[in-house]
Amino acid sequence: MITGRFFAAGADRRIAITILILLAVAVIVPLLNLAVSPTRAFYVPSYIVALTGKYLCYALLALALDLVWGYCGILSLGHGAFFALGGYAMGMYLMRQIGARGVYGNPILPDFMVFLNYKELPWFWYGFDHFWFAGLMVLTVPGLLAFVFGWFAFRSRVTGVYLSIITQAMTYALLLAFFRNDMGFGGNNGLTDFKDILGFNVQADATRSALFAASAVTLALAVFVTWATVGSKYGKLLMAVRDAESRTRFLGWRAENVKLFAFTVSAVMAGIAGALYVPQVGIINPGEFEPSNSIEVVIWAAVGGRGTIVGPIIGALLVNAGKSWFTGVLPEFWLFALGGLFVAVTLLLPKGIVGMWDSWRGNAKALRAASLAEEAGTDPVAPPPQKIVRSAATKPGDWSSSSPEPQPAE
Amino acid sequence: MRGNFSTITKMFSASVVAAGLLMSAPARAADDTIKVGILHSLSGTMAISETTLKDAMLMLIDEQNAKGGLLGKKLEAVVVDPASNWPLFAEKARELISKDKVAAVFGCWTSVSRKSVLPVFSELDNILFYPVQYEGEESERNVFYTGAAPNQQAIPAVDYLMSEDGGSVKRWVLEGTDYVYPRTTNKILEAYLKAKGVAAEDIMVNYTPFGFSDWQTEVSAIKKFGSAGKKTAVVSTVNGDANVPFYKELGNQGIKAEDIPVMAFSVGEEELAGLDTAPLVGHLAAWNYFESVDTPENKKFIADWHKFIKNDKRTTNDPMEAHYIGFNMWVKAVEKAGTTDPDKVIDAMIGVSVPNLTGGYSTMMPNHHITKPVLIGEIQADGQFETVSRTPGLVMGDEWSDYLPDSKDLISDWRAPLSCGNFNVATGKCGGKGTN
Amino acid sequence: MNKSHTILYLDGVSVSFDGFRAINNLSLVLDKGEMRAIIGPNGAGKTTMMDIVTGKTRPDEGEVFFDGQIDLTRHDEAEIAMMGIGRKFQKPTVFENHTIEENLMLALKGPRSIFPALLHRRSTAEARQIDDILGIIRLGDKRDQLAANLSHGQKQWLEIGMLLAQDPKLLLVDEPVAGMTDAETEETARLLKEIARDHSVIVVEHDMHFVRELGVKVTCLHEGSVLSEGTLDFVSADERVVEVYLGR
Amino acid sequence: MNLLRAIGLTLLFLLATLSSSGAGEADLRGIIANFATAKGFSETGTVVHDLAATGDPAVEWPLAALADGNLYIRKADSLVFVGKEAGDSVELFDPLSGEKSADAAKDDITKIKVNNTLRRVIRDALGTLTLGAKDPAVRIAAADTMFKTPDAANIGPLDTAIASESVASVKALLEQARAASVLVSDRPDADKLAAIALIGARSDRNAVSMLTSVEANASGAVQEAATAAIANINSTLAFWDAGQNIWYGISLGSVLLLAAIGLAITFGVMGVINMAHGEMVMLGAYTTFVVQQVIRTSFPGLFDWSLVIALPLAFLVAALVGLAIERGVIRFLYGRPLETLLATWGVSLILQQAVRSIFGPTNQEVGNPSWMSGSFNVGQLAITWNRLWILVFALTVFAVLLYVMKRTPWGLQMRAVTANRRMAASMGIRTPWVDALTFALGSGIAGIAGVALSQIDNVSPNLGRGYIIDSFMVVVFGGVGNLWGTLVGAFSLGIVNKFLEPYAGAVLGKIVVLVLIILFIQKRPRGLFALKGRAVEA
Repeated sequence: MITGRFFAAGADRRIAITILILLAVAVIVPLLNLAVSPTRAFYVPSYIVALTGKYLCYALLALALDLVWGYCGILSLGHGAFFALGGYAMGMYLMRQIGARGVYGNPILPDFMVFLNYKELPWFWYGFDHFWFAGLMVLTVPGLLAFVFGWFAFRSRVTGVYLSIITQAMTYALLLAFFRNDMGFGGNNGLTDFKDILGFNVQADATRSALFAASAVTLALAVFVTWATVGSKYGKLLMAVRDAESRTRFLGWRAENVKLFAFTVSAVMAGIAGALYVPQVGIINPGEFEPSNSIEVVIWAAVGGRGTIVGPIIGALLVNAGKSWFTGVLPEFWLFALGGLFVAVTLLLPKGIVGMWDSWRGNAKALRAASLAEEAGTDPVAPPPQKIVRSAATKPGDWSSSSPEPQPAE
Repeated sequence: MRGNFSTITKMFSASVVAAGLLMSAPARAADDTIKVGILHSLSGTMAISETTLKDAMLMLIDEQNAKGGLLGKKLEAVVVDPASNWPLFAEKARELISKDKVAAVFGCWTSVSRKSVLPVFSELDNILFYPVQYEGEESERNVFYTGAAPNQQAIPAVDYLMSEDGGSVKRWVLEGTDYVYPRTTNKILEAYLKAKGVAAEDIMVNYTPFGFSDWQTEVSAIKKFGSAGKKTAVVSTVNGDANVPFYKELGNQGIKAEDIPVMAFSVGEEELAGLDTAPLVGHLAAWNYFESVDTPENKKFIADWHKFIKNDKRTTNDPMEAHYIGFNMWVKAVEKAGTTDPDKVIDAMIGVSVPNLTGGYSTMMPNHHITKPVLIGEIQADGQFETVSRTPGLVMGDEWSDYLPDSKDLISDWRAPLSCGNFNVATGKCGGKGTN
Repeated sequence: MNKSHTILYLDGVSVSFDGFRAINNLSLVLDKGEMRAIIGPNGAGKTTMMDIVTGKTRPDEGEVFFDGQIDLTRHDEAEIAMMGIGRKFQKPTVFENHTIEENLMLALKGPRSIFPALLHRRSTAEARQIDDILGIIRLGDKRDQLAANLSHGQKQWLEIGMLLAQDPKLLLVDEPVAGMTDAETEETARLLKEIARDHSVIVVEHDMHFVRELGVKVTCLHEGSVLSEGTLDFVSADERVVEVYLGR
Repeated sequence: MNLLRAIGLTLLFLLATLSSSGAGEADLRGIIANFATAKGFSETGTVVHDLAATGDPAVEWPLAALADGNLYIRKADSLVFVGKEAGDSVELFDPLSGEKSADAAKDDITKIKVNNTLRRVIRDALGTLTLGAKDPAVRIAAADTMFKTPDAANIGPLDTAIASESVASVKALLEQARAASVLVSDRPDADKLAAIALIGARSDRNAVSMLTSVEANASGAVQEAATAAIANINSTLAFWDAGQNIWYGISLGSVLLLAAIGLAITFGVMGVINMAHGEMVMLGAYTTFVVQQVIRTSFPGLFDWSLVIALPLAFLVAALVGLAIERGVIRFLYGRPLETLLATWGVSLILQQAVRSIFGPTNQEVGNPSWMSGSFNVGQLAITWNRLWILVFALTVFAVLLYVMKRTPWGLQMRAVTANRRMAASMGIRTPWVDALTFALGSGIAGIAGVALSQIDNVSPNLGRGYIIDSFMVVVFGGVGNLWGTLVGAFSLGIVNKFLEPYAGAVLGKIVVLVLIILFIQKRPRGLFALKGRAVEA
């Protein structure tokens, strides 16, 4: 069965290794943090646990985006919205857990509602005092939004740039909406000052380690699910829609449903990432809806290698580690570095680190894909004259001569 | 070509590895210096305000080192960039405290950044100095609020407008950016105005989004509201970037300060530097400091600043003074405690009194807020403020507003034995209002 | 007219884009089991006609019926494809990042919803079908190669193979031999004739040699309507056709 | 305060009726000297009144100087001077004779402080004093002031002024000012009713303001007349309000058009998603800033021309940067629109941070030239000059661009390359060159948009960020590749936004507009003015 395939297939060894590493990390890092004395060399300080836990959530988000972008060609510039919605659902649960320990000591209303003179809890806050309900919302709210949004967009065949821009409009509209204090989500300040999750203090090292482990395990699970999805016939179909959407239609497939399923699954994954993220960073606010955040997620996936499973994870970890390092060491220059990375990756590493690694190592499959591209000429500076220039910027980096994205805007 | 790509990949991977190594390299624990964290955004939307504060802190630290440092050690500034990203504020705060082992952190701007780092400071038990005016409704053991609470800015400002000198204003527009500070401030002001006998129909409240730039409709609504035959004023809690287009529109639509004055709480010298102030002469701002204040301390501060920043045109502003006060208080408290251990310093802070730049002393109160004079200034053609009113004495920051129903019974006192940020005088218990 | 014996029935169909009439009162009837060649100069409306039949474009007016009773104007591409109309594009369109076998697997007749696709395991029957088609299109030895690496002609064949895998009642084949060598053209003609034995086929082609080789009834379109219809000899003798092709 | 004004105005009345006998210069000096001893605003106010009461036109200058904050006291001898700042020192002039005295260091003199209330008092006092001024504009201002601050004591001077007024429009204003004063006097009701009729004819906000206070204080027939007049004016104003919303919408639309029009070229015509477009706008704005800096320091007389000078420079700067981006980055990415998005996003970060490093993160001051300041009225519609010029400018840019695209060889080549690149290349068009120039053109236009936007928005490194999403919405809504679509898109989004704003508020209004765009794209996936047909769908 699927698991049999999992262990048997040599080409998928990378996935197996990734999952094993993630599971191992989920066990070892908390151990090194909790059981090793801080003076020992192997001790992992708590802030590293919190930091890497955060990165793992970003990695999950990047993986979610990659499912739709890398495998289905839908460049969503609004995935941050799903992430944030999942985060808000978790944040609302955490807010309710504060109970009477808020500064005003109101057992029902969160602090921000008290000083904004709310008399009672808005209806959409009901139920969030139960973890299971919040967990359900983490899945359903982003999923439902993606489903409704995707249902409209894909059915009307909004593709390519148009889709990217309306996803951006979606997250921008949500940003503005959540900024409004009248919405009852804490406005600009968002939700913060969390105390407990499932009865454990969110500040405690043990809870942090547990959250870290949960993130790692969830990511491992997501890797497995993505791998299984992508490897199935549906996965082939997904890529077929990416490469030649009209062909799939004339074969009788409903391309809109194919996309919608991937989009919804991806949104749910992003929502889970957000839900894991919030207790680890201790705040969720509308800033997460910022369109620039969503664009940054795209670059994580691009750096690591889109259309691969391991790539987005590597990309998210590397870029964020770089960001942490740069903002500490060279704060004035970190935007130059990030901007330069965007440009360099799109120009020089269109397949990302993993894709580059593959062609470097002469991975058989990648070589086959590249052979045609090489025929077309490998010099990125001078596009071959015999091809239409616009589509001829094909470089060794491309998978093939056909553009993996939907058609250009013209 | 292929070769080239491999080289690039190699270089890339090499740099990634190098970056990783640098990251993981343990911070060299230098025992001969005391580290001070500076947590201000140097990029992103907040950089416009916060970069100046970072420079001001560097200057203060330089000066202290020139005076021989602190406890016989040199001070060392650790600057990080939280990039106007709130979760990054928390991450950077954690990094400053855990990795760099700073003795105290000066930073944040806007409540959300402060709220996002609060848990970090209380968990890791360190000190944050927050230099910006804010909405109050908070008092944390690990935070010292050197900016103004609403009663140190908003209420005296409204008092001035109601006075004869201020034009005996009868009708009020509360115009703000839609976030917590304006919301809370306006709630407090509404309650305050109503308590002073202003009718509900004489108050108009309006909110706009961050970075709002098309003010035509709002300004004409103000004009309309102001034509009811009563003296009208605007109390503006409009934030940052949105101010320039707001004032430009006011000027162009011919709203003169003599007719409808605008009293702002977030417009300082720095914001005015981006504006031609000639059409705005007479509009007001309430702060605890103006660059134009004529005292020897201020003159020296400005001269030092210009020298440090190597630009005579750079202005000083209220949050800079707040850092000036906060930093000097911290220095004094450390000297008093004889250690930089945050626990001891927090206790030593209360009661510390240092000169402010407006010719008096500011004292740290038990509620972790400070005493300050409140100045009302009118915008001048040269981009400065002219002080037109000044509270007779110092005003003590009131963290829990008396004009909000849920906080009027609360007080904060961080001295032993009370040691509580939200003590309820009605119930005699620490921990807020209790049941609703 | 009785539609019951027809596989495709177009009557009075018109469609215009921004004032330009791409199809103008077109009527065309194809009997069950028939193979028809359609010729016509560029812009005659050949591709638009296919778009209408496959549901990509809605006609402004006119009737389009499939299999005698199904009104095609009420269905979209996927539904029409499921009813049994397969279409090969002018430019060969295959899934370049999939192997030839995977291309065929996606085309094989079967349920077209998401969840079966997610849980799908290949059955022996399917494997046999794929083998058969690979034999017909002569790509058996390349089954594990990526479609991107096929030559132009091989891609055309693969696409035809994908149509076969769909097991349609009617095949619409747009310029199947464009860019092929003579040998490949011949081979393709043979392949199509073989297919026509148990399918209805419409072939759009410019290559007169190829059309002649097919030896079927020919319809010549011009400016969106039928100019002439009959055997190739009849049509090519038609003065109007000569005029249209050679220009005035 | 009111008491003060009453005293002052009574005095004014007295002097006006006594005609301008004029006090002796020594008396004036005596009063002016009181400024040195006055404490607080109210005492200074008294001195202002005393001064105005003399009715001597000579006091106009020192009073105006006081209002502008230019009246100083020399610490050494407590003498009062009109000052003019000249660098670190201040030039001092005698307040009455205007004779120049010795310069003084800033530390040696004290500025007499003024605040709004005092400025108002001075304005009122000057209003009466300047009723007989030669310049009609000054007389209009005086009449306006007196209308807004009616006082029974004003009736006398106004009567005199009306009798001698020769310009009809000024006369009408004076009569309205008189009517306003009549309403606050104890004249008989008949006079008041006539006054209400006169003021009612003004039908503007000031009239409403005036009549509302009458309504509150009067009774009987006067009150009824006031109520009726208010209702009447309000219905007129409601009509103008709708007009105003349309104007605001058009004005917002023109800003959107300016921001989006360059994008219509780079995105619409070339298919390049240029996320650095906003930064091109920012570069244009910063160019304006630099031009103004140079003008301020070297050629102050040219300030009113600064924008005109900045326009070509901004175009050049942005176009060159655009050219560099195209040659350096974008040309490798043609046909991969989503990757241009990422790369240009990176470029935008770099440009932003570069500007931040060079100019600092704070706002820079870009001044409005005099012809871009202030407003004028069309009926009850206040139209600000800067908005009007921006509208004119946006339409001009649009027209020029349309001309370039449709009527010049370059435009022809551009369209040819877009339509069929291979064919264009084989006909001898140097397609890479056309690409580069087209992108430079789009960027250059963004640059000149920056010149215009510097007049109404912040000039900061974040300037571009605020416009990028809106610009994309406009282009996508209007239909990519269609300049007219961009025009219609910009204005319709502007107007819809401004009509929603008064009801929904600015935030909700914007959200609604965004949701409408999302829904609209579902309905017409290729925008308002999309090309239909096979070619575009292939």
